[in-house]
Amino acid sequence: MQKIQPSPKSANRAALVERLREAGILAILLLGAVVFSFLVPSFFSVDNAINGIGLSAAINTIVAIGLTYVIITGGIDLSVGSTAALAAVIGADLMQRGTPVLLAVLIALAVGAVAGLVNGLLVTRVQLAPFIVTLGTMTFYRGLALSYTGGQPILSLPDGFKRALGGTVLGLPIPLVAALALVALFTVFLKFTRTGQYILALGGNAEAVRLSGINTNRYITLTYVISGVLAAFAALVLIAQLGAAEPILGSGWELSAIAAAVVGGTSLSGGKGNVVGALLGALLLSMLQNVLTLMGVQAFYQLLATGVIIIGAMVIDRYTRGR
Amino acid sequence: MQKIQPSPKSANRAALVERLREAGILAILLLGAVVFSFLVPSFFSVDNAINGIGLSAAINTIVAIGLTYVIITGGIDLSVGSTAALAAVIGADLMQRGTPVLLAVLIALAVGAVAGLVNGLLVTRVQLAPFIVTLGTMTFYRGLALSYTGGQPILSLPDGFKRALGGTVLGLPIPLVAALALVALFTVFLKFTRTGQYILALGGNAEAVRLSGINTNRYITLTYVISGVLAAFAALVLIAQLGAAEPILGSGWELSAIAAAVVGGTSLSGGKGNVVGALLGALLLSMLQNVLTLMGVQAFYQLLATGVIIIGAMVIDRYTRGR
Amino acid sequence: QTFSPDTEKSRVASDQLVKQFGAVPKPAAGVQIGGVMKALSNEYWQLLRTGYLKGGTKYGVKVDAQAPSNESDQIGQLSMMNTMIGKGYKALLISPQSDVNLLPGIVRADKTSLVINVNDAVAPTAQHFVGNIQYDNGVSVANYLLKTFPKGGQIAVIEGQAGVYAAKQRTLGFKTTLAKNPALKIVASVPADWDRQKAFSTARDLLRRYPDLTAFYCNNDTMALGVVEAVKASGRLGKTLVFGTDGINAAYDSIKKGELTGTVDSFPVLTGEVAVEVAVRLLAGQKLPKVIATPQALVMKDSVAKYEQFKK
Amino acid sequence: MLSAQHINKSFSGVQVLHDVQFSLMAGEVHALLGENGAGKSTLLKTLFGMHLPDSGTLSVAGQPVVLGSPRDAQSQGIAMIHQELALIPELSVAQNVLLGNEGREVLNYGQMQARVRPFLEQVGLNVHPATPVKRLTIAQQQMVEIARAVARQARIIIMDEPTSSLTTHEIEQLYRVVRDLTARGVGIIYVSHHFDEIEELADRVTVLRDGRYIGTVQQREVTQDQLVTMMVGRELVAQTAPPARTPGAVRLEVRGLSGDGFRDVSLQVRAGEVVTLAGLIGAGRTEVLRAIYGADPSAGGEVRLEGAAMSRRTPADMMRRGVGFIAEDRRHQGIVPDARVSVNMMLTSWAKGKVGVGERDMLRVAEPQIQQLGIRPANPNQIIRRLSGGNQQKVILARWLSAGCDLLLIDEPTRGIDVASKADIYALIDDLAQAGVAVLMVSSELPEVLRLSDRILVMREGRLAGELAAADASEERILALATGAQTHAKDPAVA
Ligand SMILES: Nc1ncnc2c1ncn2[C@@H]1O[C@H](COP(=O)(O)OP(=O)(O)OP(=O)(O)O)[C@@H](O)[C@H]1O
Ligand SMILES: Nc1ncnc2c1ncn2[C@@H]1O[C@H](COP(=O)(O)OP(=O)(O)OP(=O)(O)O)[C@@H](O)[C@H]1O
Ligand SMILES: [Mg+2]
Ligand SMILES: [Mg+2]
Repeated sequence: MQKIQPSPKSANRAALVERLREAGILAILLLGAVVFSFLVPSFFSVDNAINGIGLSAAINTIVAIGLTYVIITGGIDLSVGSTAALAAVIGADLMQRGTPVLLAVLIALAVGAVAGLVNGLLVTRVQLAPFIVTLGTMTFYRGLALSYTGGQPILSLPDGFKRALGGTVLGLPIPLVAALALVALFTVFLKFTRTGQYILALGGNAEAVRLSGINTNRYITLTYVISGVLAAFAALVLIAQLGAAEPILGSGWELSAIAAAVVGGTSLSGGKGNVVGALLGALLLSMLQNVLTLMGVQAFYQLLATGVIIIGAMVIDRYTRGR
Repeated sequence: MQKIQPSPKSANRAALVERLREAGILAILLLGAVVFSFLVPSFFSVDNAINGIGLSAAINTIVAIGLTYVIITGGIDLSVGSTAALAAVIGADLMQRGTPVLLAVLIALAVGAVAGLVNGLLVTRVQLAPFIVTLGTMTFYRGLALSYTGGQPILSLPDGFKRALGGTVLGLPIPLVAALALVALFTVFLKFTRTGQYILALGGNAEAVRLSGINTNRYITLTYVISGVLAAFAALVLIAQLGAAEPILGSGWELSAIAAAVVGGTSLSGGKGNVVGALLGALLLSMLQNVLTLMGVQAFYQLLATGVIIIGAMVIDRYTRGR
Repeated sequence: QTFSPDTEKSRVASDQLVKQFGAVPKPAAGVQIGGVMKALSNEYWQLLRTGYLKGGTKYGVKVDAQAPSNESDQIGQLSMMNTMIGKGYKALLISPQSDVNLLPGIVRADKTSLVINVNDAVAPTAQHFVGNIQYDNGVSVANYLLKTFPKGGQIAVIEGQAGVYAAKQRTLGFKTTLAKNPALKIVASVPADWDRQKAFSTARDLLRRYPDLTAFYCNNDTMALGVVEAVKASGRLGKTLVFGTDGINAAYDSIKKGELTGTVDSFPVLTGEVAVEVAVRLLAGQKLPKVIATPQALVMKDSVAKYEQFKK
Repeated sequence: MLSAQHINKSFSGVQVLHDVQFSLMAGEVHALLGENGAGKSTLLKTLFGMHLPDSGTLSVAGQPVVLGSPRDAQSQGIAMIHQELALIPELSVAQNVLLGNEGREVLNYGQMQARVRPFLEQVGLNVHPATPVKRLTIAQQQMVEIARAVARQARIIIMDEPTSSLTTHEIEQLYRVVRDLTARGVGIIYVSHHFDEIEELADRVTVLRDGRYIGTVQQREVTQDQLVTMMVGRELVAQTAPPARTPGAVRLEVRGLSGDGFRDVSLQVRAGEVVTLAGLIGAGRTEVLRAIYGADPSAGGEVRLEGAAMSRRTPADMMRRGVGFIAEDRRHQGIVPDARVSVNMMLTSWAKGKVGVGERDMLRVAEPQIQQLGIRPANPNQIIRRLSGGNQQKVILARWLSAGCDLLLIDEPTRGIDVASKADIYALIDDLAQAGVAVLMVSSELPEVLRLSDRILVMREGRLAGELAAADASEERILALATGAQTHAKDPAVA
């Protein structure tokens, strides 16, 4: 009997294989980096890695963390971009009117939380499909953001705010540091808290979790709130850099963030996903954009190259993982 | 014991309940139409029904049929808009160069089929996630379409072609007739052929279908081919209306078509879906747009209203179905 | 064979209208004019709408302007136009999302209402076009650079969405003109899809690769303002010049602050007024040239005050 | 007609089958016996082309074959009834029975239903062929699976625990079907943990233990005890009735509960008492249990826990009040398939704050449970989907045992569990009752009902038909109440 039991060693091996998924993309990232370093002169530099790729990946990473949570439960959140815009214009407007920066930031995050809560309640209480709910709120929140400002951008943000979220710490841009910190935080939260475990289990089989006496609705709603708050935070980081908040900000974020999450190994059918993967996915997509810009590739060919590289990376990933 | 077995009567009743889903949206549509006819003077007219609602619903319906098939198997096709553009510019270019209209149309449809085939093979053979595959090809096909024409529109299409697909038959615009015919065709195909049944079964339990000795890959691939061909056909219908083809055509189609399918009762987790629902969903969305324009609602408030009405319709639908 | 306002022979500058065709005739009572806008999500289109309403008051007609809720809903815009045709406007001022998406609407409207294409995509079958000459947008910035940097320099272009008429023409005008001095080298020309965030990160990448970049030319102001932030973040404010296009309010503010170098203002409010004027003239039976070119000007810090009066 | 020699199979380095052999003759029923996780399903899956063996040979009708997919197996005339149901819920009974076997491209539903009817009759399934499968009970679905295998006209039918969710009546039907088939020369491989079925049907029996071939014997020549010894490597002493217990205060009281599929059910369960809901398939027992737990809404009536009324119940409320629930459909309502054994075991404990989520915390709780229940492989990090069915069931039991509860609702506690483990689980339930836990369970296995219950409530057509105390109960009396027949006039359907 002993002999057919997988030893703890082989269990660890299984865990290792799971981790290979991340490793695969990491490998692709590194491989890409090496190839591009030869192809593109200015690509290989600490500055480009941090301020070129890292910084532009930061926003997408932050949004993708939230989407990873939502997707793990088997849901989807299309409204992140609109939520971001709404939080951004409200926060910026308050700052412009002289509200203390910290308070305005907190209110903007609260706006994100409420937007997420509405999504979550419609999904869990009214039991509508997440796609439809967030398609509806995507439109609705955008409409709110546009009517709030009358379609105008809000231009003058306090310098304190811009420095706080747009500056650097230890030579690293704050958005990047924030993204990395959030990745760490939400990785730990997913893997080492009860709530995180429920979120993962939910995606695997919500009914089983419910029958285990767990209030699944609460945890599902929570993921939408997280997604909303992170979208709002990403918006704040962005407007601190751009120095302006416009109500059309964030359009298309949902697609980039879903792409980052999925490239990073989160399964759209739920139950599986990891936050580090979302970071790697976002980095891969940013690196791609960065290289194409540095190489000065023409508009049409950028599209061709983007398509080929996304699929190519996934194919490589697929085969390095074996099976 | 006899008494507690579901009787044939209750089986029919079950089928009826299933149909209520469609009926629910139909009811919402009709209710909306009646209300709007009173509210908005110019709403209730044949001209408005055909030109204001019909055309945009027709194109969306055709695309949504294909997406319904793909979604039923648990997949997704984001590349429909780009596929449409590619097929449109190639077809239009051929016609402009004097290729016989019928041949050019067939080639355009073949382009759609090949685009779908590539998606299907990447999903089934390489086993990549449909979302990523079609996100990649969405970008790639768009790049192809743009580089094919150098970004220029193709303006002069043969009159024969414009009349054939853009004209009217028995007073009804051909796009609308084509959409209705396709809805009928693909409803029958899904419900009354072996292939259609396998496609439905696949979404319900792919493993069980495989265990029944059925080549599941073939049927999954087929749905992407169908989606590609229908996108190409929708593109042809559109360019016949417009009298011109341009490579940026079709952007955003995926979202409207997914929305139509989902509003019509297709479940994004697969296994459930019907083509008539896609039609009703497309009509509902078009009617909404039309009414808001007729009422002169401004863009920002249109967004608000659209969001509220989409969710509202789904909530009504949810509660009329009971449970 | 394609109609392009930029090269069209039958053309008149809008400030010549009164001189050539006399005062604006009084419209019949109750005439309504409809506007089918491209979208309202960019300030440019809102200003154009303001112009329509102003023109309506000025010339005594009622103007309704509507916009689809996003910039790439081409069939939606067509349905919107169809819907508005059904409502019986005497003239429709259309700003198509693409060159071709409103063509059937133009055919349908032919029987009932007059159609005027107002900026920036060009419907080849439109009878009249009111708007600025996109090609010249690029030319004026290029001329400024030719004059200011005769010894040459490195220039980057931030393009609008690939395949869009305005983006193509502006870039073309810029590049063609700049080619007069080969020492002014275009080192990069990449799209940022009219998007501030994309323009920002693209510009950062470019500044890293070309730290001594002389100037950015951007296809619109939204992107230019994103580029300005990138230039600031790289500490090159004042060293790398940034030019935008459109002349939105935010661009003026930025110019006044000394951040944005300049914008090619195409005076959207004025354009809107002119479009209404043209409609009123045509409805009164006047024969006008096919293209009514609206003014444009490169606005820079020294000339802001002069042009700001048109912003009201 | 089918033979397998020297079959070896391992999964990610763990060998599951060691040099196993098996053969099947035309017209025979060959039973495959072994404990949970012994490798029965794995062997059958290699015979059906779902797994390629690492080494070994297969031959059909004397010809060596390589079965690379279920398609290959089907073309060799092999059909299989899977341990986990493999039906398409959205399709009708007729469509499921004929799936992959429709014949023409264009479907004619009338004709399909007509084609299917004889098979449904043959298995005694009295539902309309147009009924969607998702609306059938598990037992009915199981009969659909059987009808499907029969409809395949296969020469070899593999049945992996076909009776694990059937009641006596359907099992009788199945016997009849099997005899029909063997009379026509079909060979049947039969896996079951029930010795009475093996005794009734099997010609030969092959026993596996720990993935090794132990031997093949003529069924008639061995006793049940000998088979058990072959299976578990030691002798088991069977017990047939519960130990004497003295129930305490009323813990659960249900008054006039009604809902979908049942009406006006009243019952009580006391601390330290095991009460069973018995009855035929579709009698509404599952529904009652789910309604008590708040898993489904109920239409009327009252549920009280230790005297306190629980109106608007949810599973979370009930769990917090010390109620546990183990659902009937393990795959869809029990396990989180892609999660590890430890996570599956901890779900409820976490909610009660009994364990942290650290690896060490989990091991501290999981390891003793794995030991106590004999879960194999004894690896808390294994993905539960890869466990044998019986072992999955034990993990779910462990979920509630580690969390602790005062009232446990169990639907079919030993579905798919082997004799040895069954005895363990019975002992466990005894221990729970001894410790004062109230147990309300649903079971379709009459020996199990008699072995465990202090009281038996029999349901018929959604209503309580009667109550039997342990001392008065017998299989006949339970059946009589369940079918509504007079005590001695035998119901022809049951005979
Ligand atoms: N895909 C797999 N990956 C890893 N291990 C597996 C896999 N499938 C089965 N096993 C292991 O192989 C062993 C045999 O499993 P199998 O399902 O054949 O048992 P069984 O005899 O059918 O048990 P039961 O009576 O519970 O159904 C078990 O230890 C199981 O965990
Ligand atoms: N989805 C459904 N819709 C309508 N009736 C249903 C549905 N599911 C089950 N039923 C009916 O409810 C009654 C009771 O069902 P159920 O089979 O679950 O009871 P049970 O006694 O627990 O049987 P089992 O032994 O299979 O667990 C049956 O008449 C069944 O046909
Ligand atoms: Mg088994
Ligand atoms: Mg039951």
